[in-house]
Amino acid sequence: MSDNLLQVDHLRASFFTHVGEVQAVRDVSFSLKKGEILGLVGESGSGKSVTCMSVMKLLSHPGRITGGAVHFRGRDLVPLGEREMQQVRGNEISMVFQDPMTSLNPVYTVGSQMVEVIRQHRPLDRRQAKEAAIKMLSLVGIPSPEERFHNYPHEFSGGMRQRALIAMALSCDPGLLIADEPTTALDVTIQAQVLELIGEVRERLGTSIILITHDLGVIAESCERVIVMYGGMIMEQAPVEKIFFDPRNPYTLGLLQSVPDPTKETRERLQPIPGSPPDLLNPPRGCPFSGRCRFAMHICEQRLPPLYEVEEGHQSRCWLLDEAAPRVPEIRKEGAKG
Amino acid sequence: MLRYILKRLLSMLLTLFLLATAVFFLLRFIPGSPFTRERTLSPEIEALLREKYNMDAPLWQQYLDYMGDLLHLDLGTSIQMLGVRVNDMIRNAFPVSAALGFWAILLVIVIGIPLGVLAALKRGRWPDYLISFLTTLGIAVPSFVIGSFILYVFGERLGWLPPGGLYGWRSYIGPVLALGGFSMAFVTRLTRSSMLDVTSMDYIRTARANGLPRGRIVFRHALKNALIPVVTYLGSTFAAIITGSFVVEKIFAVPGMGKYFVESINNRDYTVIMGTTLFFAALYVVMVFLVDVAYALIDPRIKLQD
Amino acid sequence: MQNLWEFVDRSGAGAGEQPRESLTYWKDVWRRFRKNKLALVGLCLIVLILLLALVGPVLSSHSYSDQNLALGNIPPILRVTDLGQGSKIYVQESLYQIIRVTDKGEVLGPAALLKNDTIGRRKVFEVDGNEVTLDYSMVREAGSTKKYELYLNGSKVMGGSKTVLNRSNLLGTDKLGRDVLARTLYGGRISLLVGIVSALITMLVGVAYGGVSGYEGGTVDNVMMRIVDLLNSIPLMLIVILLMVVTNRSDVGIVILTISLVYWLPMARQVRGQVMSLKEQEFVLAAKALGAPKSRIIFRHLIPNAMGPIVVSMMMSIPQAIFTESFLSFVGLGVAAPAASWGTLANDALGGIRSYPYLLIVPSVAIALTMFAFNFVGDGLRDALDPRQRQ
Amino acid sequence: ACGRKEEGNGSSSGASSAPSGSGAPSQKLEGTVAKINLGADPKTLDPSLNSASDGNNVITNTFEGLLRDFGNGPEPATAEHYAVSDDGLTWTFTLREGAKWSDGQPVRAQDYVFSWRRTVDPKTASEYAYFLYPIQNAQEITKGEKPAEELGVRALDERTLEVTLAGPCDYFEELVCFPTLAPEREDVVDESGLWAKDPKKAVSNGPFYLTDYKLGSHLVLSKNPYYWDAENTKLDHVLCRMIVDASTILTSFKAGEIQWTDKAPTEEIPGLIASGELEVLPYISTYFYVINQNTPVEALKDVRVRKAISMAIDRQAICDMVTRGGQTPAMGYIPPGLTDDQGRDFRETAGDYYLAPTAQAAQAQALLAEAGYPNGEGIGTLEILYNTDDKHKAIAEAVQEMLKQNLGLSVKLVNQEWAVFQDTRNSGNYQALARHGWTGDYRDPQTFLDMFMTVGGAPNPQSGNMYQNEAFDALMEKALASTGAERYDAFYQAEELLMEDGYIIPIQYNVQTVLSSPKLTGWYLSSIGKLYLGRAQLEE
Amino acid sequence: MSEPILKVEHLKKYFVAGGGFLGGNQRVIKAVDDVSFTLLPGETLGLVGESGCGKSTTGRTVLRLYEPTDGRIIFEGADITNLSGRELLPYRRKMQMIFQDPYASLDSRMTVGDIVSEPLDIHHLASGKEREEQVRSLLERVGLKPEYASRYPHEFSGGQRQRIGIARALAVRPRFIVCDEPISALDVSIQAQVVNMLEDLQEEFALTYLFIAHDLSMVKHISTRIGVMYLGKLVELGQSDQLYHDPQHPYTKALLSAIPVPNPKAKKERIVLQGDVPSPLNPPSGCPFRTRCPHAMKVCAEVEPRLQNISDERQVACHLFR
Ligand SMILES: Nc1ncnc2c1ncn2[C@@H]1O[C@H](COP(=O)(O)OP(=O)(O)OP(=O)(O)O)[C@@H](O)[C@H]1O
Ligand SMILES: Nc1ncnc2c1ncn2[C@@H]1O[C@H](COP(=O)(O)OP(=O)(O)OP(=O)(O)O)[C@@H](O)[C@H]1O
Ligand SMILES: [Mg+2]
Ligand SMILES: [Mg+2]
Repeated sequence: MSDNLLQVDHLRASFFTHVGEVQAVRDVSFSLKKGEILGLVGESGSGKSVTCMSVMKLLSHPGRITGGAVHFRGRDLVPLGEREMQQVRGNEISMVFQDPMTSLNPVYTVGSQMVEVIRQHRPLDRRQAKEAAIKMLSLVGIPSPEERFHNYPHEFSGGMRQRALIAMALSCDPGLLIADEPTTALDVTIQAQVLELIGEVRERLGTSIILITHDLGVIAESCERVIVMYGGMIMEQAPVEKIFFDPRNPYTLGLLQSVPDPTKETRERLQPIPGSPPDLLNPPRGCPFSGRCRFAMHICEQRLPPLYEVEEGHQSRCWLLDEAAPRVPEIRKEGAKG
Repeated sequence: MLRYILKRLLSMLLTLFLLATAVFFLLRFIPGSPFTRERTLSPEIEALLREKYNMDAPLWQQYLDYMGDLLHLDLGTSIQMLGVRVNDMIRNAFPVSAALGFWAILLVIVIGIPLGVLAALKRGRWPDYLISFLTTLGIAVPSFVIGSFILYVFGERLGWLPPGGLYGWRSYIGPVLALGGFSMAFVTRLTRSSMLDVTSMDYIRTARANGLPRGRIVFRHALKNALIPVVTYLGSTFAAIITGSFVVEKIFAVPGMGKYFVESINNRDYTVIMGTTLFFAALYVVMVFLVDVAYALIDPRIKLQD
Repeated sequence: MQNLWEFVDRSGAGAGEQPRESLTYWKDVWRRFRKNKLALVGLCLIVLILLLALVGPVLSSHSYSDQNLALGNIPPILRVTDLGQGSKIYVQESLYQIIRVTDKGEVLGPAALLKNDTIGRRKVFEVDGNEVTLDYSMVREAGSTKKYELYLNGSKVMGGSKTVLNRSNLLGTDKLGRDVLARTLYGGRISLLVGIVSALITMLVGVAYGGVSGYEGGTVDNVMMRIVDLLNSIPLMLIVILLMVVTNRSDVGIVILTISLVYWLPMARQVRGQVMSLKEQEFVLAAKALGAPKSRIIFRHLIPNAMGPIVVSMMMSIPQAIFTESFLSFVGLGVAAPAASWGTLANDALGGIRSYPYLLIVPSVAIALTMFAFNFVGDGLRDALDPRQRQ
Repeated sequence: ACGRKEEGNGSSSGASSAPSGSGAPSQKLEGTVAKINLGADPKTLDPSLNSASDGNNVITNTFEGLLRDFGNGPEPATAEHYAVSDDGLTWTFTLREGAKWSDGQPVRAQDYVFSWRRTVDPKTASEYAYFLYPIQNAQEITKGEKPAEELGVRALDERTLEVTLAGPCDYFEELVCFPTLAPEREDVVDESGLWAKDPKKAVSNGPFYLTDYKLGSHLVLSKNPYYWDAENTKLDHVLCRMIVDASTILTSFKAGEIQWTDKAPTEEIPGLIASGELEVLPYISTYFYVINQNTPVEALKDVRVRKAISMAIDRQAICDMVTRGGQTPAMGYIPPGLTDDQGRDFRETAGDYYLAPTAQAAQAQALLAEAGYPNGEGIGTLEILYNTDDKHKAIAEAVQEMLKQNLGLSVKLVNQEWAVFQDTRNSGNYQALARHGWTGDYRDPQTFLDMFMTVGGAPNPQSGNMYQNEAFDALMEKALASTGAERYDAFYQAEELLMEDGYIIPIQYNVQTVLSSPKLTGWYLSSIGKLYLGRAQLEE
Repeated sequence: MSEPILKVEHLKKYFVAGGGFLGGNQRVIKAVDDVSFTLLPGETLGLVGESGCGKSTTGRTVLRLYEPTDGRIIFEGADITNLSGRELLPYRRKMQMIFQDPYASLDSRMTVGDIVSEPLDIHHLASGKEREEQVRSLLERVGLKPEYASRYPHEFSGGQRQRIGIARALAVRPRFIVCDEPISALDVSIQAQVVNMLEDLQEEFALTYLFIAHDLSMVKHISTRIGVMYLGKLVELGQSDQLYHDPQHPYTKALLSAIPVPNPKAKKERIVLQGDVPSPLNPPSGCPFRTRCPHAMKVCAEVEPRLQNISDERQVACHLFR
């Protein structure tokens, strides 16, 4: 445990809305080593953002961590108070949020918001902080950063805001960076630049990174380990090659199959996973994916599968991996494409 | 921007001009005149007085004369306070009201806003309820009751405060509280309400994620975004507070200018009515303009454009 | 028992759950509002106060206008002195009168004055055939705490006194001997009417005006707001007098007209400011893209998002209107005496703050109570209107 | 006058220096300081221009006329003695040797001439110019028909003033005491009257002179060392505060911030009277209702109805329970305190007519029935018009109830703002009843009665009820042209006529209520409301 | 060839940005600078380009959400460049937009049901039961549960929000939709669902899309033609397959080479762009791309290349093709 920078144990988080408890995160455990890049993929709405927000203890009402522990550098963050968390946030763990438009304060210039954060955590004077901020802006590929420094968020394009947020998150050399879809609004060249930057930071400081993204390409290129989430749970967790070449979960497989193949000349229909994700308000008793799974068995609908250890460092939550289950050879075969 | 300022200035002047015109004719239209007396004046003396105050001239002539003087910022002489120039009345009384008003505004800002913030932060807990209780009282109990109460209890029964007049800092306490009480309560509620609106915003979450201290988040990030309603209210209230309140001045025997607003109308002192109204309006439109400027300063998305 | 390890047959799928009724925003607001206990208490209180004002005067055994000059200024709480022999009296200190009462606090009537010695400062009354002397000569002496002394047929009354509630007039009587409770209940009618109308006007006119002005911006805004400035600067009293002269009326209708004329002004400013800062947001652009007309953008999108300050301002306008109404009675506008509103009741009671504080307290409490009720509702509404709010 | 050019520019500077925020004004004053409350800020302190009582209270102490009156009738003041010609038209006043202005210059007869001419001069537009109308040519001058120089007043030399009257005037001595007829110094006076509020300019000849003036806040009078009777002036300074709110006044009084005031909260008066802190002093003033002679209400055209209304009012109850300020029930129009030519009290002599302190419900009902309106049926709703004021309202409410209970009349109360009210009432534009009140300008029935005379055939607006009665006019003409017994005879008859016409309903005789510290003695408040502090003293 | 549904001619949109309220230090941002293209009915034009290059602005200006600074927009043969709000109303039904930022463009005080039914109300398309029915089917169509109708935007994940936005845009059954990165916040499976849905709808109703995205493989998949923008200008335009497989403009080439491949083992040759990233605040002279272009010539700094046909349906703005 000691070499793990972050260790999340049986984390549960729910939103207590008027219609009931939305169980957004249900018993999620994973760990992250120093300097490791962990990819987080999964159905939209599967609880990726909420998991990360819980790690930062930023869930806002009516959301609450209902159980589990988050050990960061050996210390459990869950019982910490706001003041103690303040020391951790921004400084040791920083986060890039998913909604770039609303995540920047509209009434301050982008620059001043960055300077504020930098000065909060680094002993710099105003001028030095400004220089550092401008440097960060140019590192994330914002043209003429000196002038953009004085722009307000609404004067930025979507991608520029996202980059500003990334710059802000990276400006204090955090030990852990949580990037929630940091490049969705970025074009591929900038995306490459940003990913490279993140990689550099990791190399330079040994920062660990949790990267949430839908872009399997990004996952493939930058992550070492991948967690696939569905319905608030971890469905599969494995080194990146395993996910792409040896997926052991029907959901993972479905994901991989949904991507269009640009090399094909003809336009063929995409193959999405049919159906819709479960309502976390009253999640199914069994496997959350059972309702959409091609290989669903009766047990899948009734009992939650455990995380099977397929091999060292590769776990999957599927009854098919049980001894008793019938063999389904396609899973492997179809997964190995590209 | 310069264009905007010029345009606003022009429209402000136009407003004042229209106001002067409207009030001028309104005054001549309503019953009573500056020469209405408990003891009716004999016709010949009333005629003399009318002549003395240029009120025997045709109305348009009076109007032009008045406007002519106004161009030179001359508000004329009071008809009731014999010989006293309205400019002098204002020059005398305004500093007194302004002194009280200044403290009252300060009270409103320095106490009202933080209380509102506190209530918002402690939402649903006892500080919120306490503040809510006090502000509701502050709103529901009018200044004349608060003023009389303070004067009676602290001035007469307990002897802690002087019984009226403006001598020494202690004599400011009563009038300032009575003057600013309502506005303070109002601002507290406004602040609370818009702080609540703001604190659920994503950028507050960002600020927290960046590890900014709570105070900074509240006072820098949240408050500025919550400020527009407060500034709106303060702007238009400023002119009213700074020019004094008749009731408060009466209760605390303060020689401010609030009384002129009421007394001049009671005794139809045309020039004083015009003068005080225009003075107030001038202050008011300037404040309103400043509020608009403040909007743009607070929220860059608001553009001062025509 | 089915085989757990058998694949599920999906060919006949589609067993969807029963869809719940979908709530619209306003239904949802009501749902959230209902969950707020304080707000419900406020709402009940408002209904209660309204009911009291409407039917209270009818049910009350006293009328708001019936006078009894001999029994003026009797407080709600009486200190009853037992003279012995079953005679109980209440001494009206500020007037040096003796009122005959019962143990339970029923007011029987004034004691007949037999002799009034103003120089010796003593008054002699007849109570149940006995001579009661009220000696207040000690008030001249500096430092005397006693205000008077009582003598029954020449001998000093030592009998104890006790404090009871006034049974005849629960909240006492005013100077002219009218029942304060009845007057307050009756006064609630106009005060509440004025308060609620002002809140409505504020809401309807102010919000619409400010919304349009803020959304249009530019010259339209400039003109609209200068009109507001103008109206705001004309002394209210002149407007009122003019209105009275022009309409030749001075009833409640004119009060409401007056209030309608000026009460929406601050709200218009407030809404305009909010709208100006909201209108640049993306969801407005989105609404535009849908082809939403201006009115829809203003009223469906911008105003609900500006509801916090709107509700607060609306709540504030209620007491202001109540007091403006009493101020208007200064120019003779409003209910004609002997009817009164809370504002005028409070106003009239000011002079007697030393001797008859209850006259000031009763209407003030009535107003404060109403304001508490409205504020509870207002706060509840404010919270209910914001779906992101924690409950 | 030399001040004409200045027209107030800068001359208000004395009155306008910003009030000091620190230390009460009295702290700076040395010697004995009496602190009184003046009420509202006086409109002016210029004797020629002043027409209000707050101004009078100051001017009475800063200026001195030829004669003065401390309750014992007019006595020599700046004039050492005076002589009247046999026809009563020419009065010769001789000024005192030692009479001096506050700057040490002697008071000259010319100062009176200047002042009086100024008062009647149309250019001055003095509201009280009519006070001088008994003097020859005064009215013509004011009307612009004659130059001011033709006023019937001459300085025979520096110390002799000759006054020629237009006709006999029984109350001329009384008038001469009045502040309007005080002397003024030509070298300090300016047209606007601001000089009198400017401590740098305000030269006066009374026991005090103005040394400080803060607009709306306070003014300070200091002892005039050159005053001829200065040795009897015991106060070094009088600090006059301008507090208007009755409650605040009482608070200030209790805190010792003021030692004298003539205003107290009505509700507190009974207690204050009992405790002896408050004194009730006579006042030549009546509170009454008028019935509009132009009323559209048919019933009111019947004198029996009018009288019935008057009789149904319980005046005693109004005094005791409603106004509570020491007032007494009024059964006649002219208040007590005026003496006729034989030294009898006018009121006592004239009697109570058909009225009694308490309501005469039975008689009133009988009268009403006799007039054809048993139990008030057929009269309709009557309106009582009053202007905004707690007292007016309370009285109106009480009267309303009394008329309802005693006569079965339904009454509606109509409240108007003061100026509107004046307009409405004085033009007779109201339905039935209106409140009215009158305080004597001087101690003579004329000041009460002449307002019911028609002016040029039209009712005097001041009457407030469009009163028009030729017989009354004739009696008044007669009174104005005569003196002595004949004059008073006419007055007695005139009042009787007025009362019997029933267009006025007396309610109560007003009084003056004074809160004064036991330490402050020797002050004198005249029954027409002028405070004199020249002989006042302050005990330590 | 049929009539184009949309014709954009020399469209320009400049913003004034920066500066305090006193207006000093203000700069003009040429967000869209002289862009022309046409769209045929049933066609999908993909718009790709560097972030901040003006794609969203182009889309919004075309829909008259921003007032164009210059140029003409012709929709179904009618010039809508200068139409007033009221005159635009009928067009609003035919042209819709899916916004880039799903959260900011949803009114946080409206339930999802309200949001999705708003266009129905505005255009009086349905009411009562029918309206509810439509909302249900729209939500289902974008992969949301109908029960979500009474929830609020903030209760959803980013991708779910995006789908709400899509449902809203589809509600009026428009003819033309500007899709501003409609799928980038969605997971791949939902992306596929949505893309399939868009394609189905296109087929069904002959819809026309202006499809803005970064994910080139997806753009390629869905578009008939692709336009590449750089710094407010269109630098290349062509059939999607052609453009994808045979990019001409140096920027397009760089762009394509930067696509990450969902294959951890694949090692790609990436054209790494060097040089300063230009800013719309002070665009470089001549060709906007020259500062980073591996083939920059002298002429590039002097003359601005114009978009020209280099073959059928292929336009490039580059001096290399002259
Ligand atoms: N404030 C809230 N109230 C109720 N439910 C919420 C709230 N916030 C999130 N949820 C629910 O929690 C679940 C997880 O949301 P989360 O944001 O973590 O998804 P995600 O995996 O990040 O998806 P995406 O990729 O689309 O961003 C979703 O089903 C969402 O509906
Ligand atoms: N309201 C505005 N005020 C000032 N500048 C703006 C405004 N909106 C956009 N811009 C500027 O216009 C340029 C183009 O912005 P736009 O949003 O069109 O980019 P985009 O191509 O959509 O980028 P992204 O892919 O990052 O969303 C950017 O430089 C941006 O800063
Ligand atoms: Mg997310
Ligand atoms: Mg964009």
